[in-house]
Amino acid sequence: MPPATALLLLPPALLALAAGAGWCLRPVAPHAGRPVTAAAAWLAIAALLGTWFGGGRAAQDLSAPLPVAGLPLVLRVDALTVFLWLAVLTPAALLLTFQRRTASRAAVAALAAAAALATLAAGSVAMTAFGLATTAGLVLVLLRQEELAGSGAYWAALSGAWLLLAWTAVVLQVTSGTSAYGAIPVTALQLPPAVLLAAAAVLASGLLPWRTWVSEAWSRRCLEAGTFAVALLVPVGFSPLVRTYAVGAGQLPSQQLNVALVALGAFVSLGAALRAQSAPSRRAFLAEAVPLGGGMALLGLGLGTPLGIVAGLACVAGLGAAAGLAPLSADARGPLVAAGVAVLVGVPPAAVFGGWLLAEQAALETGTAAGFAGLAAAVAWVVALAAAVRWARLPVTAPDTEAAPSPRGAAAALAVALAAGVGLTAVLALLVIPAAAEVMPPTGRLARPAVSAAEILGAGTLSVSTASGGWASALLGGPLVAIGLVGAVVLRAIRGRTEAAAAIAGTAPEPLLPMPVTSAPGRVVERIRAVRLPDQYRSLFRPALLERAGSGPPWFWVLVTAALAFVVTR
Amino acid sequence: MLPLHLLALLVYPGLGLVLAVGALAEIGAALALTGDGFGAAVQAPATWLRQALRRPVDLVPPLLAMLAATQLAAPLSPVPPVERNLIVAAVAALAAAWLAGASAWTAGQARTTLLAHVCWILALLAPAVVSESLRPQALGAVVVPAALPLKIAAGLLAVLCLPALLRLGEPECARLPLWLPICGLLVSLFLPPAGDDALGLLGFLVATLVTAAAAIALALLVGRGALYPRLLAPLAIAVLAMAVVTSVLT
Amino acid sequence: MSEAAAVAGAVIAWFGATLLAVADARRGQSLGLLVLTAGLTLATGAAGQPPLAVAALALGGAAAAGLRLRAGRPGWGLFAPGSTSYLVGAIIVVIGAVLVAGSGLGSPAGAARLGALAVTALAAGRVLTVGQRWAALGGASALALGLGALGGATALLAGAVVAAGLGAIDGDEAVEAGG
Amino acid sequence: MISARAPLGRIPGAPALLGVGGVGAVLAVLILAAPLLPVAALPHLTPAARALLLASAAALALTTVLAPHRVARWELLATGLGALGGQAVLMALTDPLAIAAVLLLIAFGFAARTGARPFVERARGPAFAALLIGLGWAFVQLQGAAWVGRVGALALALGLACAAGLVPYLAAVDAEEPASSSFVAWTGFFGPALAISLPGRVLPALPAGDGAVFGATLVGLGLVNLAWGTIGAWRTASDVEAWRCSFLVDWGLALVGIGLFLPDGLAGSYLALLGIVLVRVPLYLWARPALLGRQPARLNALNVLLAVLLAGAAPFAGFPVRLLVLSAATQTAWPLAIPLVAAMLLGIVYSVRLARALGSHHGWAAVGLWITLGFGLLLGVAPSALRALGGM
Repeated sequence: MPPATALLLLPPALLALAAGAGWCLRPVAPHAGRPVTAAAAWLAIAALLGTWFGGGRAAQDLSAPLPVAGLPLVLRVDALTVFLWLAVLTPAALLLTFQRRTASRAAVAALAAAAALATLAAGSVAMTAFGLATTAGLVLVLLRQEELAGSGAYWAALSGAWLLLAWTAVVLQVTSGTSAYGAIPVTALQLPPAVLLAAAAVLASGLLPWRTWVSEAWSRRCLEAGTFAVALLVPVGFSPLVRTYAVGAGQLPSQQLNVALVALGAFVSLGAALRAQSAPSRRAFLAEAVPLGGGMALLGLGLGTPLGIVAGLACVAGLGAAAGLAPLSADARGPLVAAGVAVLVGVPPAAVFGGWLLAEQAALETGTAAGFAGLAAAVAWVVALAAAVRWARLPVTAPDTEAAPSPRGAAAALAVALAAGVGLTAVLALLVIPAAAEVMPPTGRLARPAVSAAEILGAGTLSVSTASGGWASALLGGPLVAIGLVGAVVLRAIRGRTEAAAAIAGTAPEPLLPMPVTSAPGRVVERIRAVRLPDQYRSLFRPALLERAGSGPPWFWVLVTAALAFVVTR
Repeated sequence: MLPLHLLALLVYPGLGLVLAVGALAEIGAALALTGDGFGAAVQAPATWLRQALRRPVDLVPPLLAMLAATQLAAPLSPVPPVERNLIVAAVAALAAAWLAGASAWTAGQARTTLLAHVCWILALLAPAVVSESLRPQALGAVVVPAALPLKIAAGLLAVLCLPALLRLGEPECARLPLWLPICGLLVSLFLPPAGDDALGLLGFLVATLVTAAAAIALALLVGRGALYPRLLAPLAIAVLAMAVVTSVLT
Repeated sequence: MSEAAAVAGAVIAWFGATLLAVADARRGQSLGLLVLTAGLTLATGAAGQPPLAVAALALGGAAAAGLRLRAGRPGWGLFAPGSTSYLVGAIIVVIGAVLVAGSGLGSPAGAARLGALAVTALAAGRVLTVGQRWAALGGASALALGLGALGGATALLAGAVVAAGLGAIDGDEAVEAGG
Repeated sequence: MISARAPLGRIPGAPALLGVGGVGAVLAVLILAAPLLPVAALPHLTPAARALLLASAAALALTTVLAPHRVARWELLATGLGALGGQAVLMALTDPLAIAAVLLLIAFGFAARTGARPFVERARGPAFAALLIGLGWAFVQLQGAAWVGRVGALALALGLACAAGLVPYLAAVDAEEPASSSFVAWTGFFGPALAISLPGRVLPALPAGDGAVFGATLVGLGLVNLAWGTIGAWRTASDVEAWRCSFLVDWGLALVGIGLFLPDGLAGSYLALLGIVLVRVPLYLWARPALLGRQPARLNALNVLLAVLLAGAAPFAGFPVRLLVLSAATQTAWPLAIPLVAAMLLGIVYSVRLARALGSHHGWAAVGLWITLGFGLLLGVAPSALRALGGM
């Protein structure tokens, strides 16, 4: 393997090394785990940017001579991998730096992050399934280390996801002889495997209109492990769905699947917004930040147009920012936290806003039907804004750590989100558009790139400009942030330091909109659990009898054998 | 490019125009709604300056209003038309509207406001979905006969939403920065764009102030009646239905 | 000639298995084992199986019969109350065996297989229905011999060794209680 | 660690036990080393059988030395060596009738050991299996009517399930019974040996129609055991029963893999059987103290990793098994993969329960658990090497 190529694997390697170091250092330096893993995460980001942008940005397929789990070990480091790595590494680095963790938990967290990066670089569906299962397993250890309860929904969803991926890999292997993204013939991507891939993504990223494991992660007493899981696994869940476009030469096998994904995306956003506006606590509100962005991302990705894919990936970037910002804003107070909450619900000019704006534009440009889905997403956006205002009146959950969370974490995460929003044009030009181009190859006789920067970025300006509208993120958003900061400093100098409005303790204000179906999924689960065989039929079905059949003379065995013999002789 | 955008944010059609139009509209609103007489009404803008800007967070509504104002189809705006966006304006204006009234938050009032916000966004976006554009000036210029009924109905709904949107029933709401972005956006979307000259600018300002006056008049008309908010939802549904029909026809 | 010997062997084996099934004491069980071993030996020998394997079967069966005398109720215990079901079973087994393998009756091998099938079925019935350790072990030895007689040299040798090996297992109930 | 240091003298039948152990060890070594010895008469093992025998030896060494026991280690070693010899003979014999006969000897020999259930009851299952295999093979060999051959093929498949103590031939479970006298000896030790060797012995002799019956029966039994195991392990009130059901799940996958007669399926079943011997059985032995209430059930970090292993998730043993069995099912008829995936998903529900039932171990017992986890990791990460070792 050439050294330049090997350098691309530095990020996961650094995290794995840090995990090992943190684990080994426990006896001698019990507090060393956290700084070591945090430093490794930031170093990984630096190394990734350095090696990718310094190395010509060429896609690399790395294959190992030895198979893993009986599967050929193929890793693909291309623009999409780099983008998704950054979407995972940025919140992971923030959380590893600012969340309180013991050395052992920090080590497991770093190892899980390394596994997540390896999963994102997987070159085949089968390897993605292997990686997802491994990451999910490590995250389960992290969750259970922290708190025994509250990981059932997570484990079920992630297991379903990797099983579906494994099944897809098998179907592709059987129909086309390979499950490697780069080698599957376009004709092999029929509807069934595409649906399975999409279903796996939906389960892994919690993209359902009702409360999924992503929101459940916030109902735990301690937030560290759950929110870290969200930061790692939600982007990982999106990767097979995005890669599906690469397999299908830039499109899904059926338009109906596009429509279904777009509709699901809109419903996911609406569901999250409605839950957010009826949240009983601040944590419950923050729990919906990622599902809200996830729905918008799915809406964009489901459109299947070049702008849709770009918008979807931009939403994933915003989602990464939200996954870092929300946990660091939890249980804290002050203007920074309020600003953070505003950013989470898509107030300009942050990264979340940029992604959602592009998703809306992409929906509008795709056609009227998609436009109406965009309309639904816009309504979700408006409801989320209302929920953010209600947030200020929600009771603060007692912090699970000894000291209140450090505002520096929230400040850093906010800075990242704002910087990504102001520099949206750069993010799109350098990361998102190349990533989208990876999955949308040139088509047509002219071999013109399907995703062209000229159609998304304003020519000769620093603004985003598509057919339906534009947004000068740097020229308007940048000055706006600067003016806001200066204004805040001046105002503080004039008015002096005033206390932030304290949250109203005790009960939460009533929801803005009634939520009649909120508890429906829970009720369904309860109903299923409550299903019992009626007493009068119990005597007909007693599994224990099957065991007792072997205690006396085995007439039952003889009977079963005779019955089967009768069946096979018919 | 940056100086022009700074000019747009801080002077025209940004902060400067936002404060000017806001001050005029606030005086009008105070005269019409509180009936304290001209002397007290003139004090309204100063009261906003004194009471609505205490904490750094209070700066957010004017900042967002500035941003929303830059997106309007205002004549002679330094922001190039291709960089303007209805969604940027709408989201910034709605966020500003929420924050402006945040201090006087009650669940009942918030419900009405949310209903108005949802109806307003539907009114703004339904024509945009049909004409597949988010550029305010492009939407304002749409005169396709088949799309006109929808445009008129959406415009009517948008105007009806104004009293709730601007919280005209709440004296303590710091709405001064909201008048231009909200009323100006309606003018940008539902009236043909004015020319890039002094006359056009005058026309735009007059239209914006007339829209503001209409909002005040509506507020006077509906008062605190419970019927008003209930009217918005059916109208919004009707607008949606018209949008669907229009999209099928065109 | 060999056909007649094979058929005779089969009949003797079936009779021995029936004796084993209706025996409720150690001597009757050993007698049954001996008779069925003799019958199987005659039948397999007539069917042309390798003499060494046939001899091994005879030795194994004899050893099992001898070793089974160590435990169990004293006496012959033939046709004790409760034997009727085994007698009926013995008749049904003959019918069943003829249904399955009757077509081979014309050849010595077929007749030997018929006898072995009858022994296997009756011995299995014994193993699966008795409650005493010694009786089950006796039935298991017979089952091993029957299974061995169904096959060739390897099966015959295995059946013989297993029958003898099973005979070596203590059939005393006290061992189980103690254990 | 619960371990009685019983002196030789006081164990009933100690000399016999030592003799059985010695004979078993000699047989196992002889059969393993047969290819290297100049004696042509010695039976040879297939590569897969050799791999399973080695795996069994490794599991025996691990559990004898490090697992918590109530019986003396020397006694466990002697019993284990005897079982190893029996396993070697079962896999080395080529004639199914001889296999059936040896099965009888093993059945009654193991039933003669101390146990909570009566002797006859413990011997009945394998004896019935010997009958089914013997009669089945005899029927298949008969040149009679077609239905006789089909019944023979059915009996052979049922015999395999019966020998392993699977549904519908489940034996009663008594928590107090020593593992070597319980269902584990058959479900976790001799059953896999038969599953590795018997199909290879009988299939070449089966006509196409009878082969189809044999395969279909195995697939059917596999699905039934998969369903019974997953639902049972999830719903049953007893942790011991849950553990037994988890064995049924592995067996379900293995039977489906064998029954499909495809290279992927056979490889999957081979790995599943190795997993039972190398991972599932040792873990069950480690769980015994907690199952008997002598240790509280816990869920520490190691247990959570073991829960991941027991759920069949990567990077552990179950992952390649699931992938290969799904592949074989999809190649045969894709709808067959639906119940398989459903069962695999349900499988994760009980994995945490089983892991909790392992309790927490310290010192050498913990080292043993880590080694078992390592076996699981080896099976999960490097199945290709193990497949090569088993000629798959």
